[in-house]
Amino acid sequence: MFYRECGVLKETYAKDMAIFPIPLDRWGLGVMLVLAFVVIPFTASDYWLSSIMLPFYCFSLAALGLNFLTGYAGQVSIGHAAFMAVGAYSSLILYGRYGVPLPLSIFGGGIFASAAGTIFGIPSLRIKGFYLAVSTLAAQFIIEWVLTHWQWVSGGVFGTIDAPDMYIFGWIIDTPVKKYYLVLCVLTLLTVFGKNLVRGQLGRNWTAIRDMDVAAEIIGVSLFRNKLIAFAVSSFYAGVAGSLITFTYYLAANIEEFNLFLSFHLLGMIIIGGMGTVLGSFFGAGFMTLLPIFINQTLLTIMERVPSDIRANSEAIVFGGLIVFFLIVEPYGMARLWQTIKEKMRLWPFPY
Amino acid sequence: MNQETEPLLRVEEISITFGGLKALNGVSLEVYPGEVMAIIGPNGAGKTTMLNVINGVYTPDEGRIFFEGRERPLKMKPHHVAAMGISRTFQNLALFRGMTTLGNILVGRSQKMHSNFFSQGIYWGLSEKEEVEHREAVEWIIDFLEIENIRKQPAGMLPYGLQKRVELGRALAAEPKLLLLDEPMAGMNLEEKEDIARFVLDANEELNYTIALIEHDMGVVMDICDRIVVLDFGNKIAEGTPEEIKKNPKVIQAYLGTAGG
Amino acid sequence: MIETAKTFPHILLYNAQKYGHDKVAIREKDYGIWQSYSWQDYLDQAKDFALGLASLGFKRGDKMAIIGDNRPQLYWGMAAAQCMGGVPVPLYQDAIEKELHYILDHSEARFALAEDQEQSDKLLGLRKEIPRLEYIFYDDPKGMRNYTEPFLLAYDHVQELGRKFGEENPEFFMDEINKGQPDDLAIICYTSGTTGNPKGVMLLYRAIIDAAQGFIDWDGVTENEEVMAYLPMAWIGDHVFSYGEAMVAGFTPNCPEDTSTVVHDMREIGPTYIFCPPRIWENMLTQVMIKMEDAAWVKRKMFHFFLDVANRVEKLRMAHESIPIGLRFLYQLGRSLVYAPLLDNLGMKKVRAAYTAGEAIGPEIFEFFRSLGMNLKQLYGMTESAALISLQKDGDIDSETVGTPAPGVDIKITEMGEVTYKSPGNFVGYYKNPEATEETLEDGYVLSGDAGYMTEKGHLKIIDRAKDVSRLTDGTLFAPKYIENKLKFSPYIKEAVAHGKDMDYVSAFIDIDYGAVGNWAERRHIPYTSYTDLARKPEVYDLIYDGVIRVNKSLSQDEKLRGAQVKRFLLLHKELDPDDGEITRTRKVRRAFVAEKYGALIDALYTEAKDSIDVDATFTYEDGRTTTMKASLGIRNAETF
Amino acid sequence: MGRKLIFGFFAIVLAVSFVFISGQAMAAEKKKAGPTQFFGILIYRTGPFAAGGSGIGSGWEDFMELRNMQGGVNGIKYSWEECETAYNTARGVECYERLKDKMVLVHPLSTGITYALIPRGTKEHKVVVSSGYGRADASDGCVFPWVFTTPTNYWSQNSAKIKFIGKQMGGMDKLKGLKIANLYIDIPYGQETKPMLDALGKKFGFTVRHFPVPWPGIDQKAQWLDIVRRYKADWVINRNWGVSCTVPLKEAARLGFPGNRILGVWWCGSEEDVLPAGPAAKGYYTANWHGVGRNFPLIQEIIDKVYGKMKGHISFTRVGTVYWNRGVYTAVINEEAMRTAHKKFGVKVLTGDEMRWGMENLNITAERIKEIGLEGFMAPIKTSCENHEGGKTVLFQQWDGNKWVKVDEIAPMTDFVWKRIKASAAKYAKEKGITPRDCSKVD
Amino acid sequence: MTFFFEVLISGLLVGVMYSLVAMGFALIYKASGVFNFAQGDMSLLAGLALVGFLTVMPLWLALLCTFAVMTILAYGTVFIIFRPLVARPPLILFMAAIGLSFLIQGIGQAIWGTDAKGLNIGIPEISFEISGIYLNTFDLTFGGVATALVAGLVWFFQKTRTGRALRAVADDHEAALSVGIPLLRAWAVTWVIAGIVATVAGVAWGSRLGVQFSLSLIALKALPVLILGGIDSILGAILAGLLIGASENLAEVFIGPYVGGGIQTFFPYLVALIVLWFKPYGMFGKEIIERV
Repeated sequence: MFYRECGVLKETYAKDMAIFPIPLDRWGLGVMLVLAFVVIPFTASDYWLSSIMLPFYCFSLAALGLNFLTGYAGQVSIGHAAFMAVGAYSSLILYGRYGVPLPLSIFGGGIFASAAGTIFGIPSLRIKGFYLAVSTLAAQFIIEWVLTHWQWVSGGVFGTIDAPDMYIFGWIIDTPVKKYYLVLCVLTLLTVFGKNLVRGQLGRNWTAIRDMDVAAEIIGVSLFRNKLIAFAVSSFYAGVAGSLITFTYYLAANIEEFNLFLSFHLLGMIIIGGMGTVLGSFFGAGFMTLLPIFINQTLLTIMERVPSDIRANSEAIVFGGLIVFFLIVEPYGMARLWQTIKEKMRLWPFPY
Repeated sequence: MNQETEPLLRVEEISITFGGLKALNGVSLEVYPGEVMAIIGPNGAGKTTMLNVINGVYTPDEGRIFFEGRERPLKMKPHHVAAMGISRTFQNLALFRGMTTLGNILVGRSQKMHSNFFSQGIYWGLSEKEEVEHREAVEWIIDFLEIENIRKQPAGMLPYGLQKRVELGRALAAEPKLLLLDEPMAGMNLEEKEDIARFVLDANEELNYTIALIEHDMGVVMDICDRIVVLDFGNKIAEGTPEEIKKNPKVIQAYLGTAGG
Repeated sequence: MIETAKTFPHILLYNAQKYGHDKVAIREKDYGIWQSYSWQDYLDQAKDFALGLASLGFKRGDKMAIIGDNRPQLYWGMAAAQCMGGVPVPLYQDAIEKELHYILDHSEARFALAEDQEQSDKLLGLRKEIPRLEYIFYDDPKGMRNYTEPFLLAYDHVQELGRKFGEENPEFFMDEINKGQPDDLAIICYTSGTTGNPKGVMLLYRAIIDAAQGFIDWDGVTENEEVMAYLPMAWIGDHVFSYGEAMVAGFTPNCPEDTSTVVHDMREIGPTYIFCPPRIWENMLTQVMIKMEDAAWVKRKMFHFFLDVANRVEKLRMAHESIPIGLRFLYQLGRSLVYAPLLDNLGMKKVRAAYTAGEAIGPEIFEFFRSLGMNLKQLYGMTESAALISLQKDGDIDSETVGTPAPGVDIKITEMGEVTYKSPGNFVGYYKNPEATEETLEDGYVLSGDAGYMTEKGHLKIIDRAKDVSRLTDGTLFAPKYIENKLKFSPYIKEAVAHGKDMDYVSAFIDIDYGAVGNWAERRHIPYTSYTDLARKPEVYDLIYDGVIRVNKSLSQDEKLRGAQVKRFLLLHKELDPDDGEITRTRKVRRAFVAEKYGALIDALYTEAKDSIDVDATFTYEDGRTTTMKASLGIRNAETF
Repeated sequence: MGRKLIFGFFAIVLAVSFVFISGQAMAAEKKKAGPTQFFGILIYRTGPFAAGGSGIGSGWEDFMELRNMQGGVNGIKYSWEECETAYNTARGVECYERLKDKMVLVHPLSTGITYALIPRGTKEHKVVVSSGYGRADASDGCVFPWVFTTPTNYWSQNSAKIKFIGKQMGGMDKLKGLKIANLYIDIPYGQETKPMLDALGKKFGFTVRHFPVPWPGIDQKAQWLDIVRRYKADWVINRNWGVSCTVPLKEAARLGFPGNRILGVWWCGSEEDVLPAGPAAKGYYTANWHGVGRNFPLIQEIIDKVYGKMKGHISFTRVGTVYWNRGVYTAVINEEAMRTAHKKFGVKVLTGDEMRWGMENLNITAERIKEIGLEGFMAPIKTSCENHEGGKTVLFQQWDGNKWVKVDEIAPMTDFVWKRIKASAAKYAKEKGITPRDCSKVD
Repeated sequence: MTFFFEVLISGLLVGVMYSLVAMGFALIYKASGVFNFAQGDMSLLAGLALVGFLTVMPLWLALLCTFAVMTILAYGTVFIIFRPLVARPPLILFMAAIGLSFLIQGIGQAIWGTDAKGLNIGIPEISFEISGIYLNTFDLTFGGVATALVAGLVWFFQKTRTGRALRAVADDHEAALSVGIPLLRAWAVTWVIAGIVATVAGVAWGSRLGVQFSLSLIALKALPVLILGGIDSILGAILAGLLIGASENLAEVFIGPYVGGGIQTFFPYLVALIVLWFKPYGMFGKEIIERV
């Protein structure tokens, strides 16, 4: 309805292959960026910034990473939270213990996670489908075990590393707004990077492996290389996400935050959001972050005093119900739903 | 074709067994540069198995494989085989359903794209240049196969005949030295078959591709192929020009035999 | 107006000098993107080809046939021929061999430029019979590898020759161009007349340039316009518009990738200036209606509601009456909800001026597009006038007339009611056909063959072909085209042929629109196997009946034509087809031919007792074979008012 | 068609949700704390540890309900809001952020959330009370001015445990040569006391071996075989959480290990932990810091006034259980801090700083305890600028097959523990760049 | 050495309990291709229901009612959730099962509460010693029950008409449809059977752990068993259960002390990974041959 594509012509392949070939989408993106970079930080309350936007962004990043692996390359991982943990611990150690500059520490957290991910990706070369999915649980448990048992990592009796105050070139990042910008900048950079990856040859190779791995290999796609890169990239994103959320939100690296349920949640995010789409990761993360808050709040509005066990149980019910509902109505997630709506808008008033 | 020249591909005495069943029994064959060669035979004759052996999907129990005069190890990763310059289409549709036509064909150029992971992530600059270069090549194939209007449609939604055509495009995109086509015309109507036959011939004559194909439609095979190898129950029973094959009693027997059963 | 402009080659030089590489001269969608060529490219391309032609012995005055879909190369070929003082002869790309044979033979073309293998094949087939055709050039080399004929040359190859020739004769090109004079012959356009063989209309540079300038001035056309070049190059409309005006104004014609992608490509281009015959508008409307049929209930209702609003607004606007505030609000709402997206989808959002030309357009169709807010106007023109006779002014629109005479055009109505005109774009005669020239050209005035009159406001109103207008036995005026156009407004009716001359009442043959009716039938689960089968379904008859009734109601509003309502009709068992000679390539009904061919059917229409008739229908396949089949056609009586 | 309907329905739900959520957000912003002292209750009524969260939260709420019926604390009424954390840190932080504008004191009720709230509370001046959980070294008020572990922490608890074992064995000298198995859930919480036990072992000459139980601890056969059949432990310290508290009792019984040689952490000492074990739990000891049962005047009052009016927050059967009582204890500490602060700052709705002062200057004497109606329920508490622990004793209780019975009250080895607390806190201060305040200069 | 056997036997007995859960997975996967992540939650639901019913009725009736609940659950699941999802990719079905697991948790706990409940159905827990090895009647009883259950299942699938029909469905959905076996009904029956298995597992584990949320976590213990044995193999589930039960306990006791203990969680996965590296479809899983 709002799309005006008349007169949008591409005279070069570069323009035709742009991320947003439609002007309205570019405008939409611009609006979103303005919203994210200007409007939200200046209007949202600290509560919204620090306890909704921060986790939302961090989980978006983690979900994006998982989406590369599961949504694009088709390798299901239910141990992804562990890679977040690796990122969290290693970046805190780098920054707190060795005084590595903050940006490098965060990046380093990603690199360590990436290394771990690559190692745990090796089974994918032989194992497929649910067998692989369950095998990735090994990553979850082994990493959890290593992080709790390796005294050197946690550095103390509490098994937990506190996040030091964050300084970038002597500039302290302490307020929610500053943290928000830090996370947002990393998120933006990595999202662009990731989008470029998936729309390029790597993304195509991944999709090819997902859709039909035997054919892909015969066509000339190296399964070994591409699958491992998928694991590496995916866990890099998870690692950076873990590091960011620890620095800005948890304020302490504690292995219990990165447990199995988080892995499931991440998987749930990309399924509800939409597998194989960058946008879907954001939708999914937003949905999963907001849903419990929303359910709690709604029930509170409806009834003055709701025992919180009923709230919590209804949350589980609604959550489970929504997953099922989504799968039935739109198995490809909110991103596909959005795509459909967008397509309808583009064709408006025509039905097709 | 000139039989004196060095064959592009030579497989010698290939045997492979699956669970006690000999799928190929000492089969040898050659593909000469510039020819269209067909492997025919009744169902279960081992034709696709032969292609899979050439591709590296299966490792034969014994035999030797020479490509461009050099022997390659029997056990070889399929994508390394692809890197040698052998491309392929599949009997049952094997398109990447989640991608567009364009994407599918671009995957075919996988072996030709070299920009590394970082420049791909940064995109603008090197990687974009490469993408554009390959897009041009792919557009040429799209034009060649006359699939302009489905360029940006998801491959999984295309009608069967077009999917086959896209698959051919994907194989062509690799600019292979040897193109293997596994039943490119299976399940098509006459018109579609004619189209594909035309593309195969064009690819051979205009683009100078060497082609080995498996096909059931005898009419088409006789029309477009220079040479035919006939397999039956894992054995090679005949080889020669279409004329020779038509008259070969063994072939007639094999076909009549299966036709009856 | 460009002072130095004498011929198109001069203009081309001027444009290349003025814009160089800064402005796109022509675009073509190829390999998935819009390949753009600047004016300098345009010139270079034309130059190389022109010199190539010269090296092959192209002489001034030589004719070069051009055949194919709209391609920059073909336009360049046209320019190249003109540079060398030759005359391009564009041919309809879907013309069959018989027609081509005639034109090629008649035009004495020594050279021919074909788009691709398909067109080359046609020419090659004809060359055996027309040895005068020396060289055939082709643009797209695909599938041509096995053609070894020495006289068959690739476009690129000719350019190669040209570049070599140019190096050897550096001055040659400019010299040849400068030899060109405004009074030289620019082009010969063959009109597919409704009777007899095509006639070659000879147009001078002066005529086309003046006509183009006339259009440009009329609408304030600038160099920034985008137009779609997708109508046959042999049609004068395309020539004046995509070649003539594009050169003079310096704007950009755009060639679609393929005929199957025109709609899509049109949306991408978003033309600002459009010129096409009514059938295109009709098709578009039909497509809109069909698609909307499939829309969800709410959306469909909303769509029709707002269309109705737009229609009311447009009626008021045309009558120069003020629009009530409520309606104005609704119209604005409709604009954002329906009209703008609709136009955007059709690729018409950026249109500043659009023309319907070549034939009369149904007022409903015309008003539909205008009501959406598109500046659609009517134009009356002919090949003989380089399309320029009369056209509508912004703000002075009437769906029944074709506007006021263009500047410099003088229109006279003969006593017989026939429209004659004298236009700057007037032709100089039919090629090798002085008799016809004499018949048509009288004192510098061209006899249009159309019946019409000037309204009080000074608008020209065309009723019908002069020779077709007649009276019923009771003396009622019978203008078949007028009725047919009204019938064709129904999305389900593709063609109609009305009969009534010297008869008691009006009756009609109707061709259903296979796509639209087929779609309609599918949605109602009515099975059918073929056009013929579909056209015989009683349900389809009912559907068409409604359309006929609507026309009758509308005719009953008109004092003069009230008596000429359609009383009986039948649905033809086949589509009228240019291949069968029933209509022209520009889809004009060859009335006499039809009347003769389907005499039995007409008789049946006037035998009131009959409600069906058996026919032995013969028709021609694409490959030239013919077949005969038997069909029983129903005849319906329609209610009159 | 069905699909379209569902789509439509979905669109409507989505739209309504949006309206709701934005409305909520706005409403949440607008709701100003009335003239009441607000408490945000970070609760977990679901998940593996639901028993703990629901019990504590409800006990706390019941107490506040009672006070409100009586007219509040010096006339200031309570108000509160529950926020479900599901024992998940991210959600716990969200709860804190949501409620922090209204509250001045928070009980994170989870170690992970405690870690996340310590820096936040310190910065935003909210009192963080982690009673019997969280960082043990946070008892050092010099380094952690905003954190309180009142009444006691894990390290104190463990030193008391060793004393308890010694007492049971008939004297601290009997500890020598004793084999103690430390069975712990293999997460940071479980590992925290390992060095403390090792140090105590060195000091008193007993051996300690650590037996980690991987989360979630539903299967401990291997550990128990090892403990009983190979290591042949004399005592087992059960440092688990949730379901993994119960399993050891069954496993012990199965292998014939006596229940009264198992000593649990206070988070393994609730009815919910032992009931599923049935008779196997009989004789099992655990630590605690408050009394059990309903036999206290205050609790009777709650039963009469709150449950009598059907205003209770949990099923009546759980009133008087360990976790519920722990909730009452929590509430009492809060209230005493309020009363203390009221004395200094006047009766009013307290700010974070005032509340902190109240917490830091708690002095709940035995007389005061009696006054409250909790004689025998809790030990006296006195906090100070430096000592944010405040408690003097650890209670021990035993399961008699039907109910918990308080069996002992033992003072922890204060010096031994505080030496370590100081050292650990100093390390923390160094890492975080905190300059510990000088408590001698604080009034 | 006695100690080794003691650990081994105790490990095997635990393994039987793992098998019970893994069998439920295998049954459903084989029949419907659903990787039923909610298997653990089904056990939880069964446990919750049983405890709930036991407060008001005798054991036999409570058991019957529990089975009724499981049957309703099975039919509800198949006809509400999985009917619209027939022929969707396995990953989607897997996610639906995750959704189902949340649903069951929420509904079960909403009805019967979240607090831990003891479950005692009167199976004696008497420990005794045979040649230095401690055994327990409870463990043995469930070892026996599990064996009986397996035998019963084998009999059901081999001998009864319904069982054979189910096997037909499992082998080839389309073929089964073409001979007139209603797919969804067959699925539902399988889910009922899996529900019964889940109930047995729920009772076995619930008696040990108490009935509460953590009961659903037994699924985690079953997962390595499942992939080791082969997702679609009941026999595999049993053997792998024994193997994993024994090896993880032995590993914890004999390797654990050297590396810091607590390796029980991931050791089974390591075992499974190593085996899978050589047999990518588990010990008894159906190999999927990808044809090109």
